[in-house]
Amino acid sequence: MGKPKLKKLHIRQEWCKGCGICIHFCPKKVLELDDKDKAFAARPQDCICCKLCELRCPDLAIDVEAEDE
Amino acid sequence: MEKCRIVMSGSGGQGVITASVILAEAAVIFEGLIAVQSQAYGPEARGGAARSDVIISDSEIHFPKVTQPNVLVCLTQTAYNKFFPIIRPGGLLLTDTRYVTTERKVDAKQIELPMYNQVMEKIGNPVVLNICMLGALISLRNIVKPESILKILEERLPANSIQMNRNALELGISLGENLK
Amino acid sequence: MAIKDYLRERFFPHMWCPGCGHGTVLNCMLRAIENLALEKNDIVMVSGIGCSARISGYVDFHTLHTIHGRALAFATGVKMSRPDLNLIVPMGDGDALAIGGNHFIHAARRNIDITAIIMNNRIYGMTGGQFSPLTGYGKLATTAPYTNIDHAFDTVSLAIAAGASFVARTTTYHARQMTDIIQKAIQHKGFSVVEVLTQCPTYFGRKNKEGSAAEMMENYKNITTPIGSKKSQENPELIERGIFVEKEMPEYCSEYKKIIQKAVKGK
Amino acid sequence: MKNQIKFVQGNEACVEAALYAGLDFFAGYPITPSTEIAEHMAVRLPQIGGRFLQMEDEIASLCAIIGASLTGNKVMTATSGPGFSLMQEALGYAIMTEIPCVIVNVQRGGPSTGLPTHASQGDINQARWGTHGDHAIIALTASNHQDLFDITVEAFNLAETYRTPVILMLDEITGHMRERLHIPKPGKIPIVSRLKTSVKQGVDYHPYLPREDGRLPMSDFGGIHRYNVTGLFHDMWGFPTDNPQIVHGLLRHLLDKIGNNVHLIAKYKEYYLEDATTILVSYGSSARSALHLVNNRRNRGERLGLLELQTLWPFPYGIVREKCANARHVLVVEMNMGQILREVKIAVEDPEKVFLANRIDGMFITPTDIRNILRLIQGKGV
Repeated sequence: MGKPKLKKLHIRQEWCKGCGICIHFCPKKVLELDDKDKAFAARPQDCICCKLCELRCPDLAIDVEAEDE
Repeated sequence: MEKCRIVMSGSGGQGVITASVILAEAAVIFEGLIAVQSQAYGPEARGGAARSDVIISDSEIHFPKVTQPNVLVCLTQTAYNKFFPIIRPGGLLLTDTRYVTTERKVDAKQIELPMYNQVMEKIGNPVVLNICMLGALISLRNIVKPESILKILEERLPANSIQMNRNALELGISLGENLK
Repeated sequence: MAIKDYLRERFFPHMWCPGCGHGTVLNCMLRAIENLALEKNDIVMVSGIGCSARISGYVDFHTLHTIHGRALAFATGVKMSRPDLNLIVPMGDGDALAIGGNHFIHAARRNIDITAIIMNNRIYGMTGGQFSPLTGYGKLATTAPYTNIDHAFDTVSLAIAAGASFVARTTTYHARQMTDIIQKAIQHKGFSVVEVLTQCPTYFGRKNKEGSAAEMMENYKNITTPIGSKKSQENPELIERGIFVEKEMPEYCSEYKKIIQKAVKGK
Repeated sequence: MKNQIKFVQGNEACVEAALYAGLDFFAGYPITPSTEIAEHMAVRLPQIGGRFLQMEDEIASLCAIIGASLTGNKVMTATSGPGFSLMQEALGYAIMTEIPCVIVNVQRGGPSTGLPTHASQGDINQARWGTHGDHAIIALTASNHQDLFDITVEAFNLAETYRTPVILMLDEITGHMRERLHIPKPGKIPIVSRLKTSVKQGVDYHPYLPREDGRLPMSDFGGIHRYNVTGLFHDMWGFPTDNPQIVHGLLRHLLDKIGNNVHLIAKYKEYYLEDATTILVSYGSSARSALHLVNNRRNRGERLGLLELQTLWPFPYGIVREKCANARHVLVVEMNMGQILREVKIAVEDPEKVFLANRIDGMFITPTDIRNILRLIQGKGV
C-alpha cells in the first residue's frame, strides 16, 4: 500500500466562509484563499491526504477524495 | 341518619388522623354511607395539636369542615383546652383520663375513659390507643358496626398486627359498654 | 453513509460565524456517528438555546430544540420513554453549566444513558459576548468590561463529582481525538460528558486578543496535553485532555426496568 | 365491585383518573399540597409498566414530560403555586410546540411560599396569563372527587384533541380532603387517544400542518418520520422561521384552535338556576360551600342558585351571560381577590350586579361567610 494520493479536493464554495483554518494547519500548504476569500487547492499535487482540513473545517465544506476511494 | 359531625384531636403521632380515616372509610365502604374527612395540615402535625374533621351522613355532604362537632375526642390537654368550647350542645365529649384533666362543665355528655392505662395494662403497646378510642366511640354512639372497622383494619394492616388492633378495638368497646 | 447524508443540507451554509469551532464539533460528531453506522431514526438530538443549540437544526435526526438550559431534562423524558434511542445533547457552556447547571449535575448523578457534549467557547455568543461560567478570572467580556472576577468551573471535575460514568475533554484542534472520544461517549452506557474547547473568534477571541480562529486553535495545541503526560507533570498549568473516567455503573433506564418488574410482581 | 369504591384524598382520585385516562409517564418534584400525587404515582405507574420520575425541580419535571409526550406517551406533572411559577416557560414551550400534557396545580396560599398547607385559589390568573406571549390555554377544576375523576380524564382528552397543555386547578381542600370515589368500569368514560399520522415512511410528513378539522396528527419521536421541534416560530416542517405570514398564521392557529371551540370545551354544573334571583358563581372547593348554602336556603324558600364552573379557561363568557341574565344579584364565591369575578363582570350585561364573596386568609370559605355577604348585598345587614 503506497502513500494515499489525492484524486480531487472538493470545496463547496457556497458553504466556505473563508475562516482560513484549513490553510493555517495544512502541513503541505496546499490551500489558499481566492480573491473572494474562499478556500481552494492551489497546490493539489502536494496533498498527502491527511484529511485534517476536511475534519477541522467548521463549515463542512471540504471533502478530500483520495485515489483509492 | 342524622349527620354525625366528629372532631378528633390529639398530638401528632397518637394516630387520631388514622383513626378518623378508618372510621370514615368503614362508613363509606361497608355501610354505604357518605363521609368526608379533612384535617389541618402543617408543621403542627408533628407533636402539636392534630385535628381531623369527619362528617358521616346518609345524604350528600358539601361543606367538609366541622365547625360545631356533636362528637369531640380530645387525647391531649392542649387539644382539650383548644377545642372543648366548640362542642355542640347535647354532643359527646370523649377524653382520656391520663392525658386530659377536664376543667369546666360543657353542655354535652362528658365521658372520661382510662383508655391509655387500659391499653398499656391489657395490650402493652401505646400505638393502638387510637383504635381503642375508636372502639369506645362506636360503642357510645352507633356510628358504624365494629365489623366494618375490623374489615378496614384487615385491609390496611400487616397480618402480624391485626390481632393487637382487634384486641384494642374490643377493649375500647367494652370500656364504652361499661358506661351504659 | 457519508456524513453529508446526516445533514439537512438545505440549511447550509450554517449560521455560525466564520471560524466558529461549533462547526468542527458538528463535523467530528457526524464522523463519530458515521463510524458507528447508527441509523438516523435511532438518534434523537436535544438542544437548548444559544449558538450551540442551533446544531440540532442542521442534522437529519429527530431533533428537539428546547429552552435555555433544560435540554437534559427534555432528553431525560425522551430517553426514559424510549431507552432504545441514542440521545445526544450538545450544549454551550452557559446552557449546560449556568442556567442548566442543576439539570447537568442531576443527569450525571442519575447516570442516564445520554451523551452530553459541552461546547465550551467561554462566552455567550448568541447574545453578543457576555461572560459565561467558563470565561475565567481576569478575562474580558461585554458584561465584564473591567475584567471578570468570576472564577470558572472545571467542567471535568464537576462532571466527575456529579457522578458521570464517562468524562472526557478535547479541543477543536484535536479533531481526530474529538471524533474518537465522541464515538466512545455515544457507545458508553451511562451518562457521558465530553467537554470540547471550541473557539469563538468573534467575541471571546476578539475581546481577549486571542487572534484568528486558527490562532485560537493553535493555542489549544499549546495549552493542553494528554492526561498524565510528562508535560503535564512538569507544568500543572496545562489543561489535560483525553478520557478521565470510563466506568461501568448501573444505568438509570435499566434500573427503572427492574423497578417495574418489582412493582408488577408486588401488585 | 367493592374495589371500585374507594375512600381517598382528591390527590389520589386525580392519580386514579389519570391512570384511567391512559397515563404512561409522570415526572414531578415534591411540594405541598400536591405531593401525594407524586407519591401515589411512584407506586402505581410502574405496576402498569409506566414510568415515574422524580426530577430535580419543577422546571425539569415539565420538560421531562414534554419529552416523553413527544415519543407518544400520555403524560402528567403535578405541583403547587411556587412550582407552577417555575413551570411557566416550559408551559409556553408546550403550547408553541403543540405537545399534549396535563399539569396539575394543587393551589395553596401565595404569593411566594405563602401558606403551603392552607386553602387558596390564587393561581387562576396565573394559569391564564403566566407564560409570556399571546396564547390560549385550557384550565379545568372540580369540587368533589367524582367530578374530579371525570374532569381529570377530560383534561387528558382535551390535551390530546387540541394538542395542548391542559391545566388542572385543584386546591388544598379538594387535594387533601377524603371522600368516596367510585372508579368507573373501563370504557364507561370515553378516552381520546393520540391522533397519529397516517403518512407512510419516506413520504414528506408535515408535523405542523393541521388537517381540515384543525387537528394535528402526530408522529412519535423516534419513529419513522424525522422532524424538528422548536419553541421558535416554525413552518409546517417544524423549522424556525420569521416569515411574517407564517408567524401570524401559527399564532392565529394556536389561539383559534381553542378560542373557536369554547362551546365544545366549556363544562359547568348548575343548581336551581331556572328561577333564581340571586346566583352564586363558584368553582373548585369553594363551590362546595356555595352549594351547601344554596341547598340550605332553598329549604327555606329563598330563590338562590349556583353556577359551578368546571372550565375556567377559556372562560365561558357566553354561558355565564346567559345563565345570569335574569338574576338580580350575582355573587362570585372564590378564595382570591376576585380573579374570576373580573371575568364574570365582563360576561354579564350589567356588571354592577356582580359581587364578591371571598376569603384570602388561608381559611376555607364557609357557608356563613357567603351568607353574610349575601345579606349585605341584599340590603338585609349582617
